[in-house]
Amino acid sequence: QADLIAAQKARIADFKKAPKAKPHLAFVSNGVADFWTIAKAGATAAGKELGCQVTVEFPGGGLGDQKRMLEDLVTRGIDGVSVSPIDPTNQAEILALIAEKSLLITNDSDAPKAPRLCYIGMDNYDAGVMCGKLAREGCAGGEVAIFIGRLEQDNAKRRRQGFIDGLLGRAADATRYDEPGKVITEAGYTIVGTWTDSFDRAKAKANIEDVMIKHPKLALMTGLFEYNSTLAVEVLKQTGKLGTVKLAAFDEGAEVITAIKDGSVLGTVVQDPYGYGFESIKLLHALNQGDMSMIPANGIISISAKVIRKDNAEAFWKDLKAKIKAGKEATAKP
Amino acid sequence: MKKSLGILGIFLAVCVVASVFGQNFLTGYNLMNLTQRTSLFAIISLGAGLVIITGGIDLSIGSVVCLAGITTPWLLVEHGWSPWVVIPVVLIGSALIGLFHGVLITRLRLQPFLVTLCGLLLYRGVARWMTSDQSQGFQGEFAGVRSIALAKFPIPGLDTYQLPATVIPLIVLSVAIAVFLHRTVWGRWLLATGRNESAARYSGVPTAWLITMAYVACSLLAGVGGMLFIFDIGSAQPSDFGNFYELYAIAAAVLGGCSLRGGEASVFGIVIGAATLQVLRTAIILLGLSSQLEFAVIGAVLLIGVTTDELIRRYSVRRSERKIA
Amino acid sequence: MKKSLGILGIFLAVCVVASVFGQNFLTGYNLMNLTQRTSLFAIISLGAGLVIITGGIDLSIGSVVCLAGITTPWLLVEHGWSPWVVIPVVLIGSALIGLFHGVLITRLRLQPFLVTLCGLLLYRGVARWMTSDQSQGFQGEFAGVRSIALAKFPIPGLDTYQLPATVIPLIVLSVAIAVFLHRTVWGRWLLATGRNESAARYSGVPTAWLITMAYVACSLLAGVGGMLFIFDIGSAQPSDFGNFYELYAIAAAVLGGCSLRGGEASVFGIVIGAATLQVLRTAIILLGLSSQLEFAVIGAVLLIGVTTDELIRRYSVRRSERKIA
Amino acid sequence: MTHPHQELLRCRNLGRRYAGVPALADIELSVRAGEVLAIVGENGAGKSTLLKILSGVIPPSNGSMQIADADGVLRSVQLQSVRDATRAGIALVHQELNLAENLDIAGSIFLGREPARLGFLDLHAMRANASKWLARVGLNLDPTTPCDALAIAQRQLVEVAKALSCEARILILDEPTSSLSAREADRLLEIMADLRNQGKAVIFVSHHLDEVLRIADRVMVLRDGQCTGILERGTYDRDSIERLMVGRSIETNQPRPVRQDAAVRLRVTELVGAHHRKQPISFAVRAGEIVGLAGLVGAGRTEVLEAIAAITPHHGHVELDGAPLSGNTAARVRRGVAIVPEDRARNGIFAAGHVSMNMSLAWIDRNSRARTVNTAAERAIVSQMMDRMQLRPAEPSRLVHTLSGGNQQKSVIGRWMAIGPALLLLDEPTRGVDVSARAEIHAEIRRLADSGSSVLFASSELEEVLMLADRVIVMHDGGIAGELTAHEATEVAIMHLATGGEPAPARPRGTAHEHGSEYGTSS
Ligand SMILES: Nc1ncnc2c1ncn2[C@@H]1O[C@H](COP(=O)(O)OP(=O)(O)OP(=O)(O)O)[C@@H](O)[C@H]1O
Ligand SMILES: Nc1ncnc2c1ncn2[C@@H]1O[C@H](COP(=O)(O)OP(=O)(O)OP(=O)(O)O)[C@@H](O)[C@H]1O
Ligand SMILES: [Mg+2]
Ligand SMILES: [Mg+2]
Repeated sequence: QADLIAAQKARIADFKKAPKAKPHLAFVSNGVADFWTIAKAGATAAGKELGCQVTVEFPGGGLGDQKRMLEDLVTRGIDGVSVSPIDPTNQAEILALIAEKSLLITNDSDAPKAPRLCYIGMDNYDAGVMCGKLAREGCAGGEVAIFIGRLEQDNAKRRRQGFIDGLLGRAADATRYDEPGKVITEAGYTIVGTWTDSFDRAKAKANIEDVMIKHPKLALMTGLFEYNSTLAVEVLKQTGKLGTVKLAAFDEGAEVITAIKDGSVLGTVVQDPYGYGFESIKLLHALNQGDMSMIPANGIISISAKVIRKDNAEAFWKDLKAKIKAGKEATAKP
Repeated sequence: MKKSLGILGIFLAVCVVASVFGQNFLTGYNLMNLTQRTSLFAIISLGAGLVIITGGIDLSIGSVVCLAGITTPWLLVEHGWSPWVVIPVVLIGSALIGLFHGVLITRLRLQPFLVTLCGLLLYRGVARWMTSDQSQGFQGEFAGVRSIALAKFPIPGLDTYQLPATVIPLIVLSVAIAVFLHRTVWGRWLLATGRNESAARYSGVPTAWLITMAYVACSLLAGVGGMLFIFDIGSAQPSDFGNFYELYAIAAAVLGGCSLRGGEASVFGIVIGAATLQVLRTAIILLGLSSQLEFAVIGAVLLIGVTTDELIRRYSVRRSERKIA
Repeated sequence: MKKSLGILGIFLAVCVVASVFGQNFLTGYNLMNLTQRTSLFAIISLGAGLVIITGGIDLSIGSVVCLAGITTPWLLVEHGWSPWVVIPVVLIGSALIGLFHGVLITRLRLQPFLVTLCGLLLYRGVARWMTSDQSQGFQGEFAGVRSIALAKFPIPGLDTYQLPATVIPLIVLSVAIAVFLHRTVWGRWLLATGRNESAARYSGVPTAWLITMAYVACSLLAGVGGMLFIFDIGSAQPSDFGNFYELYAIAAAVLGGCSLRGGEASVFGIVIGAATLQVLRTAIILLGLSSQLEFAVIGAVLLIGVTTDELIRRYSVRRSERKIA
Repeated sequence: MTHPHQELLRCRNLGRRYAGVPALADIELSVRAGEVLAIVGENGAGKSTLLKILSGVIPPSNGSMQIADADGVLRSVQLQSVRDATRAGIALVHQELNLAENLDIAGSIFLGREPARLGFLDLHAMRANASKWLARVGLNLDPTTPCDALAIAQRQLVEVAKALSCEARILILDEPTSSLSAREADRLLEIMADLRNQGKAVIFVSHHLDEVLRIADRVMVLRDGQCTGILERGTYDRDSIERLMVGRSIETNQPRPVRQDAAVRLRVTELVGAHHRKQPISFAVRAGEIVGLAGLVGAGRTEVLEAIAAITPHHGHVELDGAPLSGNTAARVRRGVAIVPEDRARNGIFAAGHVSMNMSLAWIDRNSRARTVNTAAERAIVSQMMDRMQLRPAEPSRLVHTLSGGNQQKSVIGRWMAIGPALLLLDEPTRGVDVSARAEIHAEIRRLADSGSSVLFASSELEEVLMLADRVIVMHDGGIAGELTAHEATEVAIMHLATGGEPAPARPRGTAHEHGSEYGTSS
C-alpha cells in the first residue's frame, strides 16, 4: 500500500515538470440519490471552472456495479478518481488498481487502509451525533423510532450509531454498535427499533405508518436517509400528527425544509455533497498539475455537516438551489 | 371462483395470525392503510392479469409505474403544467406504451418477455434521464389533485376507519374487468385467445387486436397506478421507484388463480392476491419481526400457502374418488 | 445456429460502434475485463437456458447467486471453515435448492413462475437474515481460493490481454451443455420435453425427472456463478447482490434464441447474448454517456436489434419465396 | 334463396406453394348448391390445403375464387381471413381439433359469433341454441360442460355442431369422421344428406371410400397437388377411384393364421381407470396376438390403453410376461410397452421438431453408447422407417407441423415400429391415413405380431377392427360387453355388443355398397 502511495506521489511529482493540460477526472458515487446529484453539480461546476473533463458515475446495482464502472474508467485512461467506496474493507483490489493506473482519492466514505491520497468528507458518526443532539434538544424523552434506507453500508451504520449516542447523551465512541433489532431503554428514551426499506419508497412510507400503529405513543422519529425524512413529514401531515410526533431529519428534502420553515420539524442535518464534488475535482486537478499542497498532513479534508433550523433554513435553501442550477447548466453545455 | 379459494384461505390465515399475535392489527387506522395499499397494488395487478390471460407477460409494469409517477410531478412542479393537462397526457402516454408493446408482440411476433424486458430497461432509463436522476415531488403543493389518492371518506358508525378514495377506482375497475371478462363478447374472446390462439383465430376472433388491447390496458393501469402511487407517497426517485412492482403484480395475479399459460383469470382472486402481499408486509412489522426477514417471510408464507392449497386439493379429489369407487 | 445469427449481428454491431466511437475499447485490458464479466454472466445464463428449454422459468437465479455468493465468505471468514468444505457445501446447497424447485414443479404441478418467485424472495431473505444485512467479504485474505476467479493467464504473443481463469469453466460448461443437448439421449429428451411434454411422456421419456434436473442444473450454475462473482468482486451486500441477475440471465438466453415456450436453445447464442449485454454496459461508459442512460440505451439497443433482426428475416423469406416463384 | 344446382363457388387455376414447393396446383373447381362433393387422395395430396384456401385460413399463392352473392351472381373474392369466409357463407371443420378448452360447449360453438346485446353476452340464448345443435349431431351433453372434459370424438362432434350452427351455404369438413365410431359417423352422413336436400353445398374429405361411395354426388381426386379427375355419381366405383388416387388398385390383406397356444404376455386383472369406475376390466393378450378394442364413443377404450401405459392412474393389476407392470410411463416403456396416442396433435407429435427427431425419440436410448446418440444409426433407421411407413415427403429434416395429417400419424406409428416393442398399444392407429398406407401399416403391425409381440389396439372403424384383429373385445360404458374371435366377429355382432345388447343398428359402417343408394342423389 505504501508502495502504491509512493508511486502515485512520484507520478504527481512528474506532473510538476509536465502538467496535464486537460485532465480527465472521475467522480464515482455509491448509489443513485439526490444527494449525489448535488455532488454531481459540484463536480461539474469545478470541472468547468478548472477546464478539465469530468465524468460522474452513479452505480445503481451495488458493489459489482461499482467495480465494473471503476474498471471501465481505468479502461478509458482516467487521470484521477474520487470514489465513495461501498465496502472499503473488501474493495482493496479495485482501489489498488486505480491507485496503480491513476490517482485515487475517496469522498463521503473513507478507506483508510487503501492507497488513497486523501479523503474528502466527514465522519457520518459525527453527523449522526449532530442529529441525535438536535433530537435530544427538541424532545425530552419517550419512544423513538429510526427509519433508514438500509443498514448494510458503513456510513448508514455509523450515522445510526451516532444518532443513538447523541440522543442518549453517551460519550462519543464510533466503535460502539447497538443491534438494530434490540429495544434500547436509556436516559428516559426508548428506542423501539430501526426499520429499513431497501429504497422502496412505498415500503418506506408503509413502514412509518405501520410503526405508528404498533407504537401509538411514539414521541420522536428520525429518517436517516433523505427520503425517510421526506416521507416522515408526509405521513405525519396525513395523520395530523405533524408537530405532535417530533421529527429530527437528515438531508435536504424540499418538504423537510418547508416543514422546518414553519416550525413543525425540529431541524435537519445536512452534509455538503456539493462540496464533496467540487473539492474532489479541485484536488484531483491540482494533483495533475503536480501540486500536492492541498492534501493536509492527516490526509483528510474535512467538510463538516450543518444543522439547519428554522432560522437558517431559508438562506440554506436559496444557496442550494443556486448551486444545483449552476451545476445543471454546466452539464448542459460541456 | 374455485381457483381463488386457495388464496382466500392464505389471506384469511395471514389475517388471523396478524390480528392474534400482532399489535393493533384490527384497528381502523391500520385497516385503512391496508385498504389504501391494497387498492394501489391491486390496480396494477389487474393489468398484469389481463396480459397473463393472453398467455403473455408484462415485465415493464414497474418501469411504467415509475415513468408515469415521475412525470406527473415533473410536469406539474418543474414545468408548471395544469393538472387538467398532465393527467390526460400521462394516461395517454401510458396507453401508447402498451400499444407499442402490443404491436411488437402481435405484428412482429416478438416474445412478450423480451419486448417488455426491454421496456423495463427503457422506460426507467427515460425517467432517469428526463429528471437527471433527481427525485420528483409535489413539494407540499397540489393538495387538490393529490386528494384523488389521499382523500378519505368517513363511514357512519365506524370511528377510526375511513374509506380511502383509491378504493373507488379499484372497485370500478374490478367490476368492469370482471363483467368484461365473463359477460361480454370481447372478454370471451380474450379468454379463448389466451387458451388457444389459433382456435380463436379460426373462429373469426380478432386475436391480434385483443392481445394488443390487453397490453394497452395493462400499461394504462400501470400508469394509473403510478400516478396514484406518487399522489400517495408525495415524491419518488426515478432510479428505484416501482422497482420489482411487476413481480408483485404478476405474483398477485398468479396467486389469484391466473395461469401463465393463459386463458384463466379471476378478478376476485387477483385483488385478494394483492391484499395478501400487503397484509403480509404489514404483519411482519406488527409482529415485531426484523425487516431483514421481510423477504424470507413473504416467500416462505406464499410457498407454504400454495403448497398446502395444492395438497388439500389433491386430498379432497382423492377422497371424493374413493367415495364414488 | 440460425437462431443465434440475429444476436451475433447485434453483438458485432455494438462492438463496432464501441470500438469506433469509444475510448480504448479494443485494448487488451478492456477485452480482458469483458471476457471476465461475460464468463460470469454466461454461466448463470446457461442455467437459465436449461430451464427455459423445458418451457419453465427460474426467477430465483439472482437470489441464489446472492445466497451462494454471500455464504462463501461468511463461512470462510466469519466461521473459519476450510475452502475444501465451503465450496462443496455451497454447491450442494445450490443444487438442493434446484431440487426443491423441481419437485414442487413436477410433483405438485405448481407454476414455475410462482415457485421461483417465492424462491427469489426466500433466498434473499435468508441471506439477509443470516448475515444480519452485513456485507460479507474476504477482507483481503483467501487469495488462493479467489484465484479461481481472479487468475489471469498470459497469452504468448499478446501483450496486455491475459485470459481470465473464469473462461475455463465457461468453455467447459458450454461445450458440456452443447454436447449434452445435441448428442446425448437426455439432451434430446429434454428438448422434446420442452416442445411437448405430454407427447414426450407418451414416448416413454421420464419428463418429471428431466425437468427436475434442469432446475437442479440451473440453481447449481447460479451457485457456481454466485461463488465466482464474489471471488471476483471480493465482497457483497445481501440486500442488493445479484438483484435482477435473473432478468439478465433470462434476457441473454432469450436473445440467444431460446423460446420461452420451450424446446429451443442454442448454447452459442446464450453466450453471445450474455456478451452483448456486457459489451453494451461497457460501451456506455467508454462512449462517455451518462450512467443515467445505461438502462435506456440497453433497452433501446436490444429492442431495435431484435426488431431489425425480425424484419430482415421476414424480408429475406419473402425474397427467397419470390425468387423460387 | 339459392336455387338447386346453382353454382355457389368457382375456383380457377388455384395453387399454393410452401417455401416455393407447390402443394397444390391448377385446381379448377365449381361447387353447386344441393350437392355433396367428396375430395379424396393420398396423404399429402393437398386436400387440406385446398379446403383451407376455400375457407380463408390460408391465402392461395395464385388463382382466383368466385363466390355467389345473395342474388346468386358469382363475384370474385379474396378471402383474407376466416371471418371473410364466414361472412361469405363458408364454414370449415378442421382436420386437427381446434377448441379453446377453457370454454364450455356452448361457448365453443358460438365463439366469434356469440349472441349479444351491445357486446354483452346473451348466455341464455347461447345455451338454448347450443342444445339444439348438440341434439342435431347426437351429442347428449349439457352445453355448459367444459370442453376440456370431453373425449376426442365428442370434441369432434362439438366442432361439427359449431360449423352447422353457422348455417353456411357451403359446409366444408376435413376428415370429419376420422375419430368417430360407426354410429356417430353414420349420423353425420345423414346430416350431410339433409343439408344437401336443403340446397346447401357440402364438401368433405374422407379416406373411407365407402362413405364417399355412399353419399357423394361428385368425387374430386387429388394426387400430388393436382386434380386427376372429377367423377360424377354413377361413373365411378371403388376401384376407379383408387386407380386415380395411387395409379393402381389396392390389395387388401389376407387373413392370417393365429397361434392359439402362445404364452400370455399381457394380463390385465380388475383394472379400474380414472373416469369409468363402475366396471373392473380383466383380459389377456397372447404373444403374437392382435386384439382389437371396439366400442362406441366414450366406451372407455382410450382409458384402458392409457391405464396400461400408466398415462393415467389406475387401480387393479397389470402384468407383462408374468411380472407386474408398475411405475410411471417411462418405466413401462423401458419394459417394452409402446403406446400410440389417440390425440395426435396434443400427445403424439412434436410440432416444431423435425421428422427425424419425432421418429427417433422413443428409441434413441436403445442404440446409444454411454447415452450418446448414435447419429448414423439414427439416420439410417429413420429413413428406413419413413420408407416403410410411406411417409411423404421423405425428408427427415422437415418440420412435422408442415406434414399433412396422415403423414404426421405415420411418423407417430413409425416411432415404435423400429424397435419392435413387446406390447404395442395403438389408439386409433390409422386415423387420417390413406387407404394404401393403411394397408401397409396393417402389414407392419402383423409383421410385428408375427415376431412375437402382443398388439392391443382400439379403433372406431369396424372395418379396421375386422381386418386387423385376431380377437375383438367389445366395450360398452366402461366395461367389457363381450369377446369375439375373428370368426365370430361381424359388424352386426360387434355393434350388438357395443350398444349394450340393443338390436344392431341398421347401417353399420362398411356396408355402404349395399345401402348407399338409400340417400339417393338430389338430381
Ligand atoms: N406449413 C407447411 N409448410 C410446408 N409444407 C406444407 C405445409 N402445410 C402442408 N404442407 C405440404 O403440403 C402438402 C399437402 O398437404 P395437405 O395437408 O393438404 O395434405 P392432405 O391431402 O390433407 O393429406 P392428409 O390426408 O394426410 O391429411 C404436403 O406435402 C405437406 O407436406
Ligand atoms: N379428463 C377427463 N375428465 C372427465 N371425463 C373424461 C376425461 N377423459 C375421458 N373422460 C370420459 O371418460 C369416458 C371414456 O373415454 P375414452 O376416451 O376412454 O373413450 P373411448 O372409448 O376411447 O372413446 P373415443 O372413441 O371417444 O376415444 C368418456 O365418457 C369421457 O367423456
Ligand atoms: Mg389433410
Ligand atoms: Mg378413444
